[in-house]
Amino acid sequence: MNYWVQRLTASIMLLLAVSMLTFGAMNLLGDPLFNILGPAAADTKPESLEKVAAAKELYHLDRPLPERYVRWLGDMVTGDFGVQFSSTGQPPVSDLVVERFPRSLTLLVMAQLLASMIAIPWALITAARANRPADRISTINSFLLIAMPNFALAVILKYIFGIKLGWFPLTFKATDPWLTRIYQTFLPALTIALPAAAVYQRLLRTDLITTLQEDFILMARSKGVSRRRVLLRHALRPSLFSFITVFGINTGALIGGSLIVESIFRIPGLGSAIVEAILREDFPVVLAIVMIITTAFVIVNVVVDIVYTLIDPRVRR
Amino acid sequence: MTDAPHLRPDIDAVLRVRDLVVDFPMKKGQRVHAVSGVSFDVARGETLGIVGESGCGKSTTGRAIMQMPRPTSGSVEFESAEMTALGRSDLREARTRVQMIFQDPISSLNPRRRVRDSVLDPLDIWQRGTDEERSDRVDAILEEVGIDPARAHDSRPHQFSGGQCQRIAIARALVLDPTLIICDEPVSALDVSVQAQVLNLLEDLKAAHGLTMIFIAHDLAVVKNVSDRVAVMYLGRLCEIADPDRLYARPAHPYTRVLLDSVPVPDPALGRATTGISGEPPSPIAPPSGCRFHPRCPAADERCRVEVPEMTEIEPGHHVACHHPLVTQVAISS
Amino acid sequence: MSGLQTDGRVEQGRLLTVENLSTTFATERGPVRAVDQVSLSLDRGQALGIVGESGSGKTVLSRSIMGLLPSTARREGSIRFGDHELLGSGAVDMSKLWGREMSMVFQNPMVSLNPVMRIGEQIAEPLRIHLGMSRRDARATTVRLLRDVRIPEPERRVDQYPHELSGGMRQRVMIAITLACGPTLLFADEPTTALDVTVQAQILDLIAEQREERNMSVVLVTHDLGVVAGHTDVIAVMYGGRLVEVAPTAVLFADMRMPYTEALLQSIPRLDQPSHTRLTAIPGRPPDLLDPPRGCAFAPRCAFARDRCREEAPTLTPADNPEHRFACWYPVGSAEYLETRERIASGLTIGGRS
Amino acid sequence: MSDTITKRLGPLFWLAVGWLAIVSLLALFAPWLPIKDPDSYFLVRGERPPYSPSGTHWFGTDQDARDMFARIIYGARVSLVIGFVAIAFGMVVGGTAGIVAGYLRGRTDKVVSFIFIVFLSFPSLVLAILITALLDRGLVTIALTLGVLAVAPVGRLARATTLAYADREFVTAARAIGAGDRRIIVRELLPNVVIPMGALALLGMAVAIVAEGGLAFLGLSVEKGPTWGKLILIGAGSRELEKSPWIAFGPIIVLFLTVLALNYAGDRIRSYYDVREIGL
Amino acid sequence: MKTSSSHRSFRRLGAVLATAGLLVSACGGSDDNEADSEPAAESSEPAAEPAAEPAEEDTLGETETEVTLPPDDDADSIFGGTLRYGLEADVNGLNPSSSALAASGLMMANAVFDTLAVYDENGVSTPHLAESFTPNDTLTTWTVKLREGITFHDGTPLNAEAVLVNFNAQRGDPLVGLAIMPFFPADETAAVAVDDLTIEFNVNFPIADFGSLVTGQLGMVASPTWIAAAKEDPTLNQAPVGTGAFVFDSRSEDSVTRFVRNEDWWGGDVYLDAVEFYPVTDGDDRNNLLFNGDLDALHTTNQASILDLLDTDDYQNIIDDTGEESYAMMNTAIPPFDDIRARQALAYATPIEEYVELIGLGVSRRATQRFTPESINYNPDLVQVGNDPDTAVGLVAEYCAERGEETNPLLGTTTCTDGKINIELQWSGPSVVQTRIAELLDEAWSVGFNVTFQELPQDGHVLQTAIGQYNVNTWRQFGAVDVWSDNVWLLCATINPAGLSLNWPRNCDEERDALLFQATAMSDLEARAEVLKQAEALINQAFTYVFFTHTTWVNSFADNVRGVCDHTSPEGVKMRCAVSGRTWLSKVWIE
Repeated sequence: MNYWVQRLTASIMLLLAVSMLTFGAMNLLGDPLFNILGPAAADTKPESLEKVAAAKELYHLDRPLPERYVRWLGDMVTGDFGVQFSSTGQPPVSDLVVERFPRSLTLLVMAQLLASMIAIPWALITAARANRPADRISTINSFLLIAMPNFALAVILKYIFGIKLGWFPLTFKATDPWLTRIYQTFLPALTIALPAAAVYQRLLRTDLITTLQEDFILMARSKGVSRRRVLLRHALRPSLFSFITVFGINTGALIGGSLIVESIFRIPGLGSAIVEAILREDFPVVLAIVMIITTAFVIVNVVVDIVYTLIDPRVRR
Repeated sequence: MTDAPHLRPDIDAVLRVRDLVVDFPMKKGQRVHAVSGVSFDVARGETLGIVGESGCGKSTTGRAIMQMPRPTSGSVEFESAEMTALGRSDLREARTRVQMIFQDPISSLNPRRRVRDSVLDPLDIWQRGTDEERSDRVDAILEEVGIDPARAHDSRPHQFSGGQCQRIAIARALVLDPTLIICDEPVSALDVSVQAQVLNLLEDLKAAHGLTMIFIAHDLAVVKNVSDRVAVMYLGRLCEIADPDRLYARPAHPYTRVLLDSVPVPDPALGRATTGISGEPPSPIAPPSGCRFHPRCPAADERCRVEVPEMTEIEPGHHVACHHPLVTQVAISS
Repeated sequence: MSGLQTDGRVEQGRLLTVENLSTTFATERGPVRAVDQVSLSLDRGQALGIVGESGSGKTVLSRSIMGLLPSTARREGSIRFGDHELLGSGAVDMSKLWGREMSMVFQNPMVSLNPVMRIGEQIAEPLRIHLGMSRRDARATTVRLLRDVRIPEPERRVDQYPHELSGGMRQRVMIAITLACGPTLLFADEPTTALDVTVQAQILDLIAEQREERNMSVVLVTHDLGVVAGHTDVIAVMYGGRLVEVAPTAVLFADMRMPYTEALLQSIPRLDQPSHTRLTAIPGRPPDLLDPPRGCAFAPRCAFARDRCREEAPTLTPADNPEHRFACWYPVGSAEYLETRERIASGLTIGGRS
Repeated sequence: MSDTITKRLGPLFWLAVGWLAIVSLLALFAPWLPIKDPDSYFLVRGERPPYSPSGTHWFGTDQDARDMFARIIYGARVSLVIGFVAIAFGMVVGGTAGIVAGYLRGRTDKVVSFIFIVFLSFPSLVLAILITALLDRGLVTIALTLGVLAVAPVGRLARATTLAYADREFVTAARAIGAGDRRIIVRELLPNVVIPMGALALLGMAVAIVAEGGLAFLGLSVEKGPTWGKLILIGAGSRELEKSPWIAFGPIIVLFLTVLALNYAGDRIRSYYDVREIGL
Repeated sequence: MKTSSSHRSFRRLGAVLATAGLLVSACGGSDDNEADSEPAAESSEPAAEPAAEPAEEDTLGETETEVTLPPDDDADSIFGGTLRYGLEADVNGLNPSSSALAASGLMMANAVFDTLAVYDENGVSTPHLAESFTPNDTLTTWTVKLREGITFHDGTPLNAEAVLVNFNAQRGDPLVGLAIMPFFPADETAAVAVDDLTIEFNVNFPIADFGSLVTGQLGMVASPTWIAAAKEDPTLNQAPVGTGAFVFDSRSEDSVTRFVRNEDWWGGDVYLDAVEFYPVTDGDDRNNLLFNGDLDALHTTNQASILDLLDTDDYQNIIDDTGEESYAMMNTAIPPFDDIRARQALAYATPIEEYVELIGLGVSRRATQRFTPESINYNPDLVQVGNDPDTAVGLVAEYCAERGEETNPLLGTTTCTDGKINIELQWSGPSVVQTRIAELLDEAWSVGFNVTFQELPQDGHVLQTAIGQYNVNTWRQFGAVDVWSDNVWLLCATINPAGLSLNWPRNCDEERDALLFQATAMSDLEARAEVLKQAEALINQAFTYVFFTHTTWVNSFADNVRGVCDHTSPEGVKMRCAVSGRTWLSKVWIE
């Protein structure tokens, strides 16, 4: 129990640190007024100055940075992400998040699922045939995939499956039925999934091979357990650690990758939203999305910890 | 706590350890009581053997003498200086006169450095003599431990066998001319045929350099072979201390007895004694009360459960910490 | 291949016959012949000790017999288990023997049990695979086995994981697993090296006791002459992948012929020697199997070696006692041996090392 | 010694090193090479660009009739500088912090590790966008931004490696002979940490080069001059892919081979020294 | 089945709203002409959408508008079906009084709102929601009478009060208001309700055709109830309420906006069940969706996409390049371009031919002035200089010798280094095409200029331009149908040295001002054309703009879409089919 309290404290500290970093960086480097007021922000006419003052007051931009941070934090903790810094009214940030988040989540979940679905059988097969030709070829393949930048892979997949073969649509339509959207998300998800699968496969394969050299595997074999059963029943579970750890850590990297992939495949998700928001210096949106991403990262890693305890009795506390 | 009657105030002691306690913090606020009130002394030129099973605190004792880490409490008096009270730089200086040899010869040498540099390093740090003198000294020491200095000059540890690495580690320990050498399981990672070489080497060097030595090992026969005095440890406590011939012939502590009975003798003619002991040492996180051996001891009674036995001398130079010391003689005849 | 089924068990007499067994590993730096032309045999109920230093091939030998080798290994020769030739049997056929007819206790109990499976499952696994037991029967049998290997509170232990047990307990669990299907041949590969000396004695006693109870044959692989002395009927000494001396235990200790065996015994400090007894160290180090010496593998380190030893490898030949075989041109007690010894004693020369 | 290295690292390793050397040399000496001007418009009257690969334009031209081969070489200048500066920064800052934290442990370690975790759980690309969007898009800014992002991963590896070695007995032995902290870090730990760090540096360089491409796709790469990311971007539109795939695929292949070579070389070095480590 | 009625003569029509608000707010509406591959739904060039043109009987066939339409057949219009329309970008709101509506926004707004006036087939403004427009003698007061019995989708009646609410909301909006203010007095006399259906508008200077002012965003009338509600709850800006042929149904930003048929539209039957607008920023993706049948129609300014559309026979393309012009624009307020020699040098160095070839792709025509050759206002004597590096180098040398030591306040360096003028080129991005343009210009300009790049997000680009923080930038603007709307970019009065100027180059020419005011008040188009030609010559001589091309708009419809150009005013006057990328869908049906 103590451990989980510690864990929670660390997570909260982490979220605080990330939010301070973001908040500080944006407020020190950017000036959101223009996006609220338009050209009047730079005007020196008295009425413009009045507007600037009014906007500053409205968005609390006239307050010192720490106070703004605390104010923002207080709102956020109560679930209020504030309003967008926008020239057209003040739509709540949560509207944007509610609309975009499911798309990004679908993409990411699909990518991770695809990656795992590819990586686990692939690793099992290659580990069982370690250093035989099939394994060597697969090692080369995974190496090539890992070296492939996601945008390049996106371009290649788009070229092959979207343009030459025409199997997948190149656009995402939010109004399409659920299933069609999944279909539309497939190619971008695959773009994210393939290199991730290669990373997972390499890790899992290495760990499986290490595990297969463990004495307890020999022990299992010497009991007369079949190779297949040894692989699935004895070797797989204890080999999952690095895979699961990296699965968790990778979530962060994949979110970054999905930013680019969303932009290439034009999925209006959190990725494109945050890029836009940063360019427009729409601070509340940036903060909200950064917090969502970081929270997701923290949650995934807590889940990873829970999964640890499920698969390995040794780490149970 | 202990008044330690087994300490010898009248000898020329290189090292006096009193009431040494080493605790390690663990998760959840627990503490590992690795060493709990150990006292002993080592006379100049003597070899003290410390023997015991894994987890008994023998290695921790060795390192605590070096103040790596500093002990939780107790006193370590080395050549009349109180090690536990020394400041950083004094301690650094004092450590040069105490050296350690470790169990794993390969990991005790830096894999990325040429082995000769590893031996030369101590001299460099302390700027002993000129460059040339240092170089000569290193070559001489390497020769002495049986390593070709030329080969050592451009080879790295992985190019040597385990036995050779241990020789190099010994050379490094000797190059500063220490007073005391602490050997922590120096031969247990070596093959039996190589083990004898290293043991012989240690004996020779000890004689040649007039070293004082603490020899820590789990192998009773090895400890007996090299020691002038043997201390038996169990779960962080000292059970018994005596000169080896006495101790091995007439173990007074039931635990010592069990240990000796358990050692397989390479002679089928001698047959096998049944040990009459079951189980394994409990965890040092929550050691048993009273005599720590009492849960496994055939002779244990209520007193053992409650009262920590004190060291008592049962014959000259033979001390035991037991409420019911054995008096019968164990026959190990040759 | 159904002949490998367990009907027709050897109840007494010759259980295992190994002839000219060689095992070669393909490594990056070339082939390594870890076991070289080994022949030996074992009767039902007998305990064989295989003794040697690390790298002598003792572990590979036991695994070669059992067939538990990595795919880079190649075996030649013949291994007959009862009536069945094991060499050339596929893994599927072997896995029918494994656990049921022959099983193996490994060196380190800390890593030889699956850390993520309950120990009950691990013991029950061979029961269910080989004997087709129901879950409930298997559990009952498991509890009985745990009791047999002296594990207290077996009903509670079956549901524990290995990390909840001490090293000695784990080794007992491992023995329980190996005993589960009542094998006729038990390999014990350094079963006590990782254990403390007091526990080691308990485990060795347990194996001995179970052997007697079940009339099981045991192959005890160890580097410790002390361990084999008290627990085996026959001892085979290995050096450089070869058998150098084989003899009934008592005969060996009373009349060892191979200088290596002798040197090995003399280099070990003994409890019954007084302190500071000078040990007779064997110079040099074990041979490099990638580039083994011509002739007798021990010759470069042997005080008694002569030119012939360095040229020609001796074969295993019987001594006076036909059950005692050794591979040495100038064995202990021979005229040449005595002559050399004389010279060493008089401090003239020391042979063997050039 | 060098002979064994040559053999043990394998021919592919040297192929990878060779490729990297070629790319680096081409990039370094680009202005003096007999290649076309990367900024010139080689319009052919009556023919609408992009022109497909030919004898005159080995990699074809882009929509503006600029020579792709020359542009890829000039793009390498930017990409390699970014990769190098970024990872050098990461190595110096992250490596130092990681080693010190791993060696000193205690509070220093806790603080440094926490900073690493913060940076690691912050989606790095978001941070890169944040900095480049709010500051400027000069070569130095982008390279240093990516350098800042390299600090945490490099530091974490340095810390972990240091921790692993700091427990070894040779460190205890060094302390026993009276070596000071600085000496132990520099003489005992650094040589051991440097190898995995070096391997990571190669991988990190690849990551930085790829990151530049990612930024280019978001329109945030270096403002002036060709970069590999920008070159791929201008060829990545549906129409360009369909009608003139060479615009995207030329730089993709070069970028991919470079990243592959960096990854492979890093991997080989690491496994080579891992093998040594085991003492085979 | 189809005849290509190319060069069918249309009068120039145009959007009315000449507003800075439009520019700056383009964050939502993409009026990006060539950007084809932007990551964000952001557009690249701040095109001023505006523009107007005389709405007089300018009957001379001067447009380059080209339409490929099926012949009028006798088939009866069929009810039903949903039309899917691909837009260049999404907007961030659909409120005519606060959102900046560019082509994409206006396209959607056209479905839900009606304008007070529309352009007829000949480009003359004709009443629509209004019944009539009547001026006073001095052309400074215009009386607008509304039709009776029209209600908004929410049931609110259309009356003078509603129009006033809209007008005042627009005027009061910080963005939209900017563009209106120059024309009207600042007080409440600007618009007065005379009776329930009549409003009087007072303007600052004589305007010959007031109706054309209210054919675009300014003429859209939204429900006053909704405007009030949207002020309280800005999210309502996404759910517009007008009088139009379609009723707002649903909207998902950056994804789709859907409108359904207004069953009792005052303008008559509406055939389509629904229209759906899909923003697809990539021109080629948008084309592919049309080709794959995922869209029924689209609009585009992407030259490469236009080429593809023209390659196929299966689509009805409405082509129009009478709208804005693309050009480079220089800031005359600060060195170096406060010196005409520097401006001339840049113009001479500019690679216009390469621009037309590589960026225009043969689709967009080279521009020398605001008007296309077909326009009555076209001044054939004008030449846009360019592709003359030698002259440029000479001018640069002259400039640097004389003023090379001065400071370029933008860069903080001297105006010249090593005999070249230091300048910053600013454009809006990220955009692949804009980057290509910048590189193209840089390559040619480098004979006499050290060019620093400054890519800004679109709004930042507009802001920097508006406050005069630039040397030279790429821009898109002009080509208003009612020429006087363009005045706002050209007059001395719109220069504000201390802040925002709508006269971006901050170039004041009293003589030119006089000509422009004169033209605005003229009804005789021929005579007016002569005045405008003189004004155009002055623009040319000022060297503040380096004209590149006339922007080409194409609206493309699948061949089963009918009635694309069938909208008429209540009086039966046929309306202009398309204006700068936007069309009307009220009479469209699907076969």
